[in-house]
Amino acid sequence: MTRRLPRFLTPVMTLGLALLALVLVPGLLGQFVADPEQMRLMAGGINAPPGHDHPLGTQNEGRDLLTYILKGMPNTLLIGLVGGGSAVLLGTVLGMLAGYVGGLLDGVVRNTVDIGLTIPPLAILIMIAASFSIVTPLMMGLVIALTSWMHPTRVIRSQVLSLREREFVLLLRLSGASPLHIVFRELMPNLIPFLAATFVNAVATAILASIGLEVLGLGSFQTPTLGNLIYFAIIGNAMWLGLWWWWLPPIVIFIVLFMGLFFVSTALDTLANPRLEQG
Amino acid sequence: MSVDLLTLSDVHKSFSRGYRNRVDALQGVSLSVAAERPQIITIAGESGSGKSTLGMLALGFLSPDAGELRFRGQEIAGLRGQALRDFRQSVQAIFQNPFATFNPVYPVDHVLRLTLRNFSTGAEQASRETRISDALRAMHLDPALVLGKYPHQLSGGQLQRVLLARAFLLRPQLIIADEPVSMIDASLRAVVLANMLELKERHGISWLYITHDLSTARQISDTLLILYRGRIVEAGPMERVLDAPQHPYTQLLIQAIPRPDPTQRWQAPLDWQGDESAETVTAAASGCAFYARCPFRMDRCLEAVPPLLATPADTQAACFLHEPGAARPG
Amino acid sequence: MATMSGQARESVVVLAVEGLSIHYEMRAATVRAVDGVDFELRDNEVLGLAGESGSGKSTLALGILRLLRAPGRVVAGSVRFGATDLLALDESALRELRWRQFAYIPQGSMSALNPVMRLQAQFRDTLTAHGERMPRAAMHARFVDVLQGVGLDADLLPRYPHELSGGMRQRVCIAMAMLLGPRLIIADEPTSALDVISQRVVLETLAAARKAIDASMLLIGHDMALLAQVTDRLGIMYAGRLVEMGETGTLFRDARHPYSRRLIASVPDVRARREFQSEAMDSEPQWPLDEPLQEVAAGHFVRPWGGGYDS
Amino acid sequence: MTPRYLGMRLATFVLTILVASTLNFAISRLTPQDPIAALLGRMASRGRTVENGAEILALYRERLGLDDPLPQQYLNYMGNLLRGDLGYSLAFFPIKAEAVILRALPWTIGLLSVATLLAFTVGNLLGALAVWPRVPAGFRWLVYLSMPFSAVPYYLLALILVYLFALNWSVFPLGGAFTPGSVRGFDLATLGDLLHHATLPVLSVVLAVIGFWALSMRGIMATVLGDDYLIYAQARGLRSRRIFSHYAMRNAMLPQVTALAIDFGRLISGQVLVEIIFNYPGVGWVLYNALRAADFFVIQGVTLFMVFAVALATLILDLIYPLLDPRIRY
Repeated sequence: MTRRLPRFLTPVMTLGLALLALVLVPGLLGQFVADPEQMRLMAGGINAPPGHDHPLGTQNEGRDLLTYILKGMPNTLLIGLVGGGSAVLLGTVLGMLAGYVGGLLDGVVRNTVDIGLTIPPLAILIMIAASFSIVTPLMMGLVIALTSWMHPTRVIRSQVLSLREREFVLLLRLSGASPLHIVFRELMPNLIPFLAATFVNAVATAILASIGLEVLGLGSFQTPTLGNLIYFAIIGNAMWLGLWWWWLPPIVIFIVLFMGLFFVSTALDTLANPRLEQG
Repeated sequence: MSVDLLTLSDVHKSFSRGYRNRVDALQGVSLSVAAERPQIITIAGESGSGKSTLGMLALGFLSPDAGELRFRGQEIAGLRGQALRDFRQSVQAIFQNPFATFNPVYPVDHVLRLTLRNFSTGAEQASRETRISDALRAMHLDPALVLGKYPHQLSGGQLQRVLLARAFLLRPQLIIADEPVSMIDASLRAVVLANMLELKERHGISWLYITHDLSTARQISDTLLILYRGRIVEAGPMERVLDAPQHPYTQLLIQAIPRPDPTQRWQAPLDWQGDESAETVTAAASGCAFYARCPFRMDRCLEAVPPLLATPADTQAACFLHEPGAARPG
Repeated sequence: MATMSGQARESVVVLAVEGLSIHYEMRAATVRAVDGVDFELRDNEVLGLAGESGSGKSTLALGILRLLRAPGRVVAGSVRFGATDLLALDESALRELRWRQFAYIPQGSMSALNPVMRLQAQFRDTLTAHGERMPRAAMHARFVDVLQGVGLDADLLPRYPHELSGGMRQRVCIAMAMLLGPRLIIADEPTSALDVISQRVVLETLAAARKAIDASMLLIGHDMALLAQVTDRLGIMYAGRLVEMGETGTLFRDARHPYSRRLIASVPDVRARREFQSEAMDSEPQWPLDEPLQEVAAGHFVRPWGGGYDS
Repeated sequence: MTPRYLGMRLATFVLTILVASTLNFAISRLTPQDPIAALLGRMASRGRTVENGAEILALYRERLGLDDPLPQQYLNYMGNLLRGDLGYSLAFFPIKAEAVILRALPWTIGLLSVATLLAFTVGNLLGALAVWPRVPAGFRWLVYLSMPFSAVPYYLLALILVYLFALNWSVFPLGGAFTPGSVRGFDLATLGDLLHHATLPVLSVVLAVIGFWALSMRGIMATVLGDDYLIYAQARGLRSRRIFSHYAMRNAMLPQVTALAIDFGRLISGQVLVEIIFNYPGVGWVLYNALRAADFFVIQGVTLFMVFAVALATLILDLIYPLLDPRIRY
């Protein structure tokens, strides 16, 4: 008497979760063991290669890179969660209402989304970041959400549209169910794997956008983030000076993180749409 | 004079598809369901005849472009509050695809409980479980085999009967059934049809049975309406319409239906006038929609849409052949 | 469409299926879609296979044609076409036989034709795949010929599939099957998506076209009334097995297996009202399926189910 | 294609540009202080002084007419845009911003079109072959290996490529579009030099994007493989290669073309960042320098260029699409 659910922990999902854990565990807990003193100017030698005192070496101002990474990762992750989370939240509410209620609301939402999708978010983000100064990861996340809610809205709306045509929604209306009940109690549970996949993708998009801004030098430099680290490495000519310990670790972390998110979202997609399983 | 339960008068409905297409689903359909005497009214038509649109209009899920739909004399579009609840309680439905009529994330009884919760008074709530079990038993379903099951664990026939039980919980006066057996295997189809008949005979529930299948209509209906391209072309008591069809379209339709008997095989190919050239279709736009396929077509049929006329078989047919003085087909 | 059984008994076997089993092997479970099916199709005969959804009839057709998609797989049995074992052929030899020797009429005419290709190009592809080299005009004449054979106009050739009605598309598929004059036609529910009138027209077209080239036909369907109209012999499938097989007339008059009886009894007739039971059938009966088919009369085979034959 | 559809599509194009440029205007006016002052302040806080800061500020105020009422400012701004006048580059005064961008444009367009075409073609082919029956398993693994790259942003990939192929092994130059000081002409040597410099930037886009296309193509192809027209083509004895190209790929490409339009924004944004890493003299590099020098009008111009390029690409793909899919008739 169980629901027919495909197995949750598929190999792809396991791989994705394992890769995420590899980043998330040190990323979330490392900040508590890191010594803030090591972030100070001249905490170690200048451009010191990895060694006993500085496992990931130091940069051109003598700051310890491991400490910077441990302090920066929570900020990067926060940007992703806030950016992706708010975009999906906004997209879910707008997409569900537009899809279910239809009419004028749907027309406005659909057209706004269609136009918004053809405007590259980075173009708007650059203008925003060049005009205002973004100081906290929270702000960065919210600003990114402003430019990335269109995609979640669009995909959730189309899912609701296809569900709405199903006969079970007609039957619920005949059973006296209110629109709110139908949208949130009946349609929503059907969309959970789908929403989860959308959320994971939105987190990846938000982190991607934040690195884009930070690499352009438009990040908030008061707070350490991995994107800022790469920007400083580029500015500090780390590449040409052969200081691989400066730029390589954040990139490796990003690669592991993005692959983890990618595998998890692929696995969630399969869960939401079992037809993809073959092939 | 008593007020009819449901009346449609001269209902029109069209849909626009894309930039250019406009599909006229219904073009002036009238019918009424009497309140006092239970009956099964079959609306039969091919795909594209507008029969499903008619069902959606009658349930209040669509509103007509022109014409009126009334429930006990009140316009359906204007129903609010208690009047709307009364309408929902009195006019229920079952649908074509029983597998899509349940929310896959809940057990099948979820929607039965929901129906009771939304429609019954506090005093009735206590007996909810008993009422659900009774309704299932009335559909010859064992509650123990159904309750708590998810949709994919039951057969199409069982699911359709659970849906019948759900409608029956409300003791409606009319159930609108759009192709309720077309997706159910033949060997289980009879059970659903028998249930429908039983609900009429034992519990006084009327049916609007919407189907493309005249063979099943034969088994249960009292009245038969034939729909062709959005218009009723023939109407009357079921047996008379099927045994002595008066409209050329109905005649063709019945000839085309295979009989399940190898000794009753088709003798000659169907007399088929498939003149669907663009000129013919355009010419017939203001006249009879069946002109392009009709073996008896006359110039007159291009000029006006034939109204429903009385026939010798005591039915009505929308064909000029039944105008007083016209030469009738053999 | 007279019954051919008298002559057919003595004539050549075109297709012989023996012990064919097809399984869908999935991670969670193995579905035995077709399970040890045997039958023979004779020269110039129309054999019907009837069954409800899930009976394995369409899988059987795809298995014979070697068109199964993963995870479906033939796990046992043989399919002999004349003297050739179809299951043992390599891809290129199989490709040579296809269409020239046996053609297929699919269920969904809606989706069987390539939606982005004009009809004439799809006809042309079929000819050129079989090395038919001829001038364009001759090729065109051939297409016009087969189209007229199914009552369609040549002006359809430059059209795309979506510009045709369902009945027209299905007749295009029949014309396509006639292109190389095959010995065998396998038709899988060729009219199931059509309206009643188109259904009769298409079925009559198919029967006439088959007769014109003296091909044998395996006709798969769920509609007993349609099968009653056009088949010489009929097999009843249930849960991947044949439970009964015999001449169509015999089967409708004197079906033995309870499933066949129920299937035949449940078909409504537009001319007559039947009495039917609303009780029971809560849990569907399961019949034993492991004993081999027995011949209860000449050419009439029934799978024993544990009851008497004369119930 | 009806004139009406064409008109509506063009209107959407114009509307997109209008919305984006209005946003651009609005954002720069919403700041509590001048955007220029903010930028200059930020530069200063990072220890970089911008020469002639005061002069720039004055120029900016005059140029934008900051003392005019807001609607007037907006009209001026839109009027200037319409004439293609983006204002003066503050860093290369008195060169105009549009001249700075125009000079960089060919490099970006060249790089972007080569990379997109290459990635789109190879990626779709790989993805399709990954599920095509009778393709060697080794090949299939190649495709699976390419997929994780799609999760990695190109500019990060670019950094690794530079490190490996330019710094460590010196196979390719570190950056730029040509060897400094070389004489450029229409000859093979120049072409070789250009290709040599373009290889790594193109590769970093292609490697990342191939995986994306391969992955989505693999999903589409998996469903196409079970489609009736494929089974029917196989039943007719068509050669595998013909089925692959004219039946499977031809249909599976349709959603990919739509996806290309949607994905173009991502492509162009990634491209901008890749140029920075390779010191490639395209608009991305211009933008980077403009950001460092607080060259406001150039920044604004580059973002408008990005919007325009994406809107134009979408428009073109939308107009081409009905030619690819005969079922679409607008």
